[in-house]
Amino acid sequence: MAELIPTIIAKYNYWIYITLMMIGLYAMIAKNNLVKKILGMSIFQTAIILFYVSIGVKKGATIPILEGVHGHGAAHQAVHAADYVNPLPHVLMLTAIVVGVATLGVALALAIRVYNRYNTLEEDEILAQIRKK
Amino acid sequence: MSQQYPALLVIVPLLSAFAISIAGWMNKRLCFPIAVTALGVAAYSSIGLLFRVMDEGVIVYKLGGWAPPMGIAYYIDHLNAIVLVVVTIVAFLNVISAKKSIEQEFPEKAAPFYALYVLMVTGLLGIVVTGDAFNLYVLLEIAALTGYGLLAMGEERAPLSTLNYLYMGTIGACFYLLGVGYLYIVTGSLNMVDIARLLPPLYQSKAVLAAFIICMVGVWLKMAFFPLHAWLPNAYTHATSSASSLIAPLVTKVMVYVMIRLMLTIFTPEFVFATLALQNIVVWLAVIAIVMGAILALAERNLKKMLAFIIVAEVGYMVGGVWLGNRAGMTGAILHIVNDALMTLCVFLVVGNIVYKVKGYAFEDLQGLFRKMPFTMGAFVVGAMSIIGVPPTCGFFSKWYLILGGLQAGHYGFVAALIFSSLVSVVLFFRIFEICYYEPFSDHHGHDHPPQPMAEAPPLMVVPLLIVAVILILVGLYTGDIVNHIIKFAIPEGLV
Amino acid sequence: METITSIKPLLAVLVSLLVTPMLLSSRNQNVREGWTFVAAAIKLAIVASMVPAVLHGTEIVYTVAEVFPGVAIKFKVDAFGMLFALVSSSLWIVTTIYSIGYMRGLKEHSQTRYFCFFALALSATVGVAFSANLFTLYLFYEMLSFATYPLVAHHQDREARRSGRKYLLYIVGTSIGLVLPAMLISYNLAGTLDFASQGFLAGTGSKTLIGILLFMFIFGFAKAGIMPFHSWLPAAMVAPTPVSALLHAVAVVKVGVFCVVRIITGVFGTDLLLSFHFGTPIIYIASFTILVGSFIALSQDNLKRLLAFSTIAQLSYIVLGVALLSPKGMTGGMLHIAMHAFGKITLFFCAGAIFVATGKKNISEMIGIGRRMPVTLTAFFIASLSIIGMPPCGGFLSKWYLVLGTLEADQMLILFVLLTSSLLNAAYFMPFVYKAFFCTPKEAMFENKVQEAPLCCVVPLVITAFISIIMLFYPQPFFGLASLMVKNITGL
Amino acid sequence: MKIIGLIITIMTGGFLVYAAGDFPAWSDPSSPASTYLSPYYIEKAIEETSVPNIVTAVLADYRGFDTMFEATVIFSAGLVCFILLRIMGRKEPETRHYRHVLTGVTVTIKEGRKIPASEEFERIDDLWTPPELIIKTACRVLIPFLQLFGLYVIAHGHYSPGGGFQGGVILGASIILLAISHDLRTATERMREKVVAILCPVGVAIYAGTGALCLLLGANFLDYGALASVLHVDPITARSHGILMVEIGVGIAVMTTMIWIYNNISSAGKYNQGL
Repeated sequence: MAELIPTIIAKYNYWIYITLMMIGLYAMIAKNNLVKKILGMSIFQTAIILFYVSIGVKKGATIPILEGVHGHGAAHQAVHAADYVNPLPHVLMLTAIVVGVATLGVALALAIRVYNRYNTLEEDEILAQIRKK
Repeated sequence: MSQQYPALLVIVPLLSAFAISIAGWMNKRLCFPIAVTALGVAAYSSIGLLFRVMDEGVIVYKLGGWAPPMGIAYYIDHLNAIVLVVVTIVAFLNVISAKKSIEQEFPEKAAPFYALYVLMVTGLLGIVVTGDAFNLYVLLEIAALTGYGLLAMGEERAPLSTLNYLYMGTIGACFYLLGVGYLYIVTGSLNMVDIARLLPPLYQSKAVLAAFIICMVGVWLKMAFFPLHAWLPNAYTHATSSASSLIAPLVTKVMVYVMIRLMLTIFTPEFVFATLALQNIVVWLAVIAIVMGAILALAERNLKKMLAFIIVAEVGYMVGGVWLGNRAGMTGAILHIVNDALMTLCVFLVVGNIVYKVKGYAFEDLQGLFRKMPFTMGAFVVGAMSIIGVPPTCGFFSKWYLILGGLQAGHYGFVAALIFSSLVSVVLFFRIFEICYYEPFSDHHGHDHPPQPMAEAPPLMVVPLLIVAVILILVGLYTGDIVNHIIKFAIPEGLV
Repeated sequence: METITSIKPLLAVLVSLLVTPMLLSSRNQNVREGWTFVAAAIKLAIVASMVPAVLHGTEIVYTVAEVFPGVAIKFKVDAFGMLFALVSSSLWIVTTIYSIGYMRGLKEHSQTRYFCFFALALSATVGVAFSANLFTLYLFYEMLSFATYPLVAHHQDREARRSGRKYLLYIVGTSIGLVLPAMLISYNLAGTLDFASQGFLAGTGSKTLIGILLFMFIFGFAKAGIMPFHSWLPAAMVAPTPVSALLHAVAVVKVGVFCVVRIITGVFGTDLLLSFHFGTPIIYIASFTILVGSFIALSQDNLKRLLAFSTIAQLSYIVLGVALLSPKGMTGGMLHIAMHAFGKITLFFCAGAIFVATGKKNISEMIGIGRRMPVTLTAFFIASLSIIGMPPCGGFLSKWYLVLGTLEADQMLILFVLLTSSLLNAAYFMPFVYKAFFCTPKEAMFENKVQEAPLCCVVPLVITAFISIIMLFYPQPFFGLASLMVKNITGL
Repeated sequence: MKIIGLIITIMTGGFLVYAAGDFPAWSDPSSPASTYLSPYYIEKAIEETSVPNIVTAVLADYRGFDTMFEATVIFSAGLVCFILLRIMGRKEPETRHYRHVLTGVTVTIKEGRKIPASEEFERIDDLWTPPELIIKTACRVLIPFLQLFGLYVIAHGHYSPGGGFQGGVILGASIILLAISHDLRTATERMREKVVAILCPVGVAIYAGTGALCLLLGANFLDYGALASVLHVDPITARSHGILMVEIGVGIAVMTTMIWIYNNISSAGKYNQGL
């Protein structure tokens, strides 16, 4: 039990992303309004982005841009990896953000089409209309 | 030029999609020819690739010139070579028959439709070809987004059912992404073969187990495996016929391919079947999927929804076959990807023709179709025979391997489910044949009625359908060669 | 027993398959019937051309496609397959003539569809006859089921729809439900499905497994009309008479029995069954079917239903004969296929002729019809003699061998069953024939003006009646083939 | 439905927490992710691509194929919004609303007739919008600088945080600001729908085109080293220029897609009036 607390503290970024993700998941499943579901979805995606970015962090490392270096001449001094943050998760998450935007755009377009058709965004009213037909 | 096939395969459709959307604003008549040539080139290069793989084994294509773990690489082995050929041929045949029905339903939006169509095929080809786990997620999203676009173009309930599909699809894709993230944390690499090399010492760790389960749940959600299938029937029913006859045969099958790729390449069979205790549970889940898919299909009174539920049952076949864990089951599953794509394409093209001529796909609209549309219904009979599993057609042969796998693995529940679903599909299809066979005036002796004129769909829609029907029988007869030359090498020796 | 490979078996199967596009595209009736004739003649010629080779003991083999390891779509023409193919292709010509007369007599609708599915059914029948392994047999068995469904439901009215549904439920249900798993289990056990003279399942499975497999196969081939799965046959009588004549007297039911015999001899092998004593249960099932079938036939008023139940009973003779596992019994069983085919087809032709000429279906309305249609009714009398097994007709020969078989296998009870069933056969045929000819004047419902059915109907039934008489005196192609097959199996 | 949602969330949450047990602690430098691939990128990026910003180097060169499909995702999102919402064949609205600039009096004209364009009357949307002179002038001044900054972000991706996506979004935002501050009609006059709809695929085509160019020059797809023969420069700087070309393509694509999606969603496809 003694070493449990430090491990929990050492890994707090994982607990954050898990709670954020569960909020998103709950919203998507349980919420009745379609736009709220869309918001839940974007929270869900943002949680995963947070998770990925938190992988790349290194203690005492700066952002992965090499100052004072231009051109690829041999003159520059050797670069050692310890003092730069891991760039790969940032690249991946650039992609995931763009996917999130694209999915959000399409979802909103669909929501507009649904609203034009059923004049409501509440799921239970829509289902009632369908069942009535 | 031939060693550039892997790149040509994906880039030509991609560039032609941009060309189509630009041509859409310049002059519309160019769109269809560009789409057909692009898919023709893709089909040609995929067949060329298949033959190259058959004599050279695995082909690695380094994108951007970087060695695999640094850059992204294509891995083309026997497994995805044959899936590539199926995807390109299905897309090629379907775009030809889609022309007429799109001009009938969305004349002014034909150009963006073709662009989305070709983009979707690019996404699917990319998924099948790529060797990088994260790249597969990006392509998954392309296929999903263009799929939402194509499906939502349908009639008035389409946007709502596509929105539900979007929710489930996004959760699935994000779970897959999370799974890849877990793998990245513990191994540090994103390339599939590289991860497989780094994983063995970590087999016991909880993170790898979690990564596997999350990836599986994500992939199952995308392929509509039974408990997670709620989005499929509505999404495919309310879509336009040409969109659903592209998406229905391909998306679920490519996702099954992704599952097989995950299980065979990243988490090698030793991990999946030895260390994990999931095998029996998943096969029982597949049994439930098959049985429920068949029963729910029985309850439907409209043709497309019934076919959608049959797809859910077919997914149950494939997942069950893969998870049996023996060579016969795996061969049956891979063969079933090929056969099921062709069968579903044949049956959905028939629905497209019927909707084109009769404007309805409920059972009441199908009266007397054998006389009115003999060629379409002839192809429908071949497709139905293949789904039921009658020998000359290919459906029987993959079912044969699946049942054999079930017997060898001693999983009699799976065998019983397969037999049960064949019997149910006999009832399903003969219920429709009865309606189409007996003309509407069937209450008295069929004598005194003028035979209705033959109102067949236009040749541009019927010829691809007949080609698919012939392919169904040819693939059936050539099963021996397909299995011995291609599928035998696709399964690693580790699987007995 | 050397084997020669030649494409003839495949050609025999494909002839009637390739004629269907010609039928569909032919302009008028005569051209279409002409094509059917040509196809029938070619098919018989090909089949007959192989008879001398088979009689010399050679087997003709042809492989179409190697589908699974150890399983291929392969044809092998052996004596028993040749016997059945000869019967069905020769009767196809006769039935084509008959159906021309019948169809035109009643001005039936959509006759092109009728002839096409008829040709398809025949190609499937010959396919089953020539199949070299269980897989090819199952392939053509399924093709036959789906080709005959539109024929059974030809009239497209409510009754046809119900009987079509029942037909499918029994035939396809049992074939997918029982035969498919059984085939796969046996493939899993033995690794191959090719028919061997002593069967390929010898020594592979435990006694109970072999027993289960045997009964799955026997009840799986529902076309053989064995008791629990027989009620599709009377229901299928709603089809036009040529359909019931060829299909339900000859092609479809004979395929069922053919498959059962193939299973017993080719898959399990007589020695295996003898060692496990599985012969007796099959015999009891067969004799149960014979007795119950004959009793129900007694009470039938509709002529075609009577013939249907008599067919069910007669088929079980064949199964009984082979299940005796004694050489004489098997020869009698195989011979009965030919004898019963010619006899029963004549009876159905007569029923059809009566329907075309007078429109009557029930026996009670046919008192004194002999005066009006003497030729048809004499043919009916001869054929019924053949079915009962009386001397002047071929039926006697096969029944004789059956009785010898029972003696050989010293099954006294079965001897008693055979005799009583022959009596029952007489009991449901003779009263009708008597009333038709020797009725008292006041009962006679037809005045005595002779008015036969159209010539196209009468000529075929006279031919087949005549053949069934000759069969007793010169049974040569069939008897030779049957005894050759038994010699291959038992090695005597 | 709520209870099922709760159960599922709690189950997945518990499972994830259970699985997180094996993860390396946060920001510990010896975690596998930081010791396997990323040291190679950090040390070799400058030598192989002469791009100080390692993220851009990895984004556009090492994993350039990913980013190309990224731009395709953006393009397909724009296409889907267009295909779903856009109602072609713009029908003139029945009634038009005008406002006299000086006095603020609003005039409604029926049956589709309209006041000739003049300084006195300005056309307003159906939903009555108050005359906000301050916002309009402020935005008119601000937008050019916004676009300039956007271009800077794209061009300067090699040396500072930024690149195609970020620059493209800023440029897109500037046009959307125009649409919000004034109204959709002025924005669509400034950037015609046809121009936007063509520029979008052109942007991604630039990206894929550079890749195809490398293919034609004999190297693998997206291998910018092959551009050295075209750009008459040594292969390493050719990579840096290749990355710049690709970034420009992505910038165009992202800008036009943002505008396209905004136009379609805000006017629900009718293009007569936005938010």
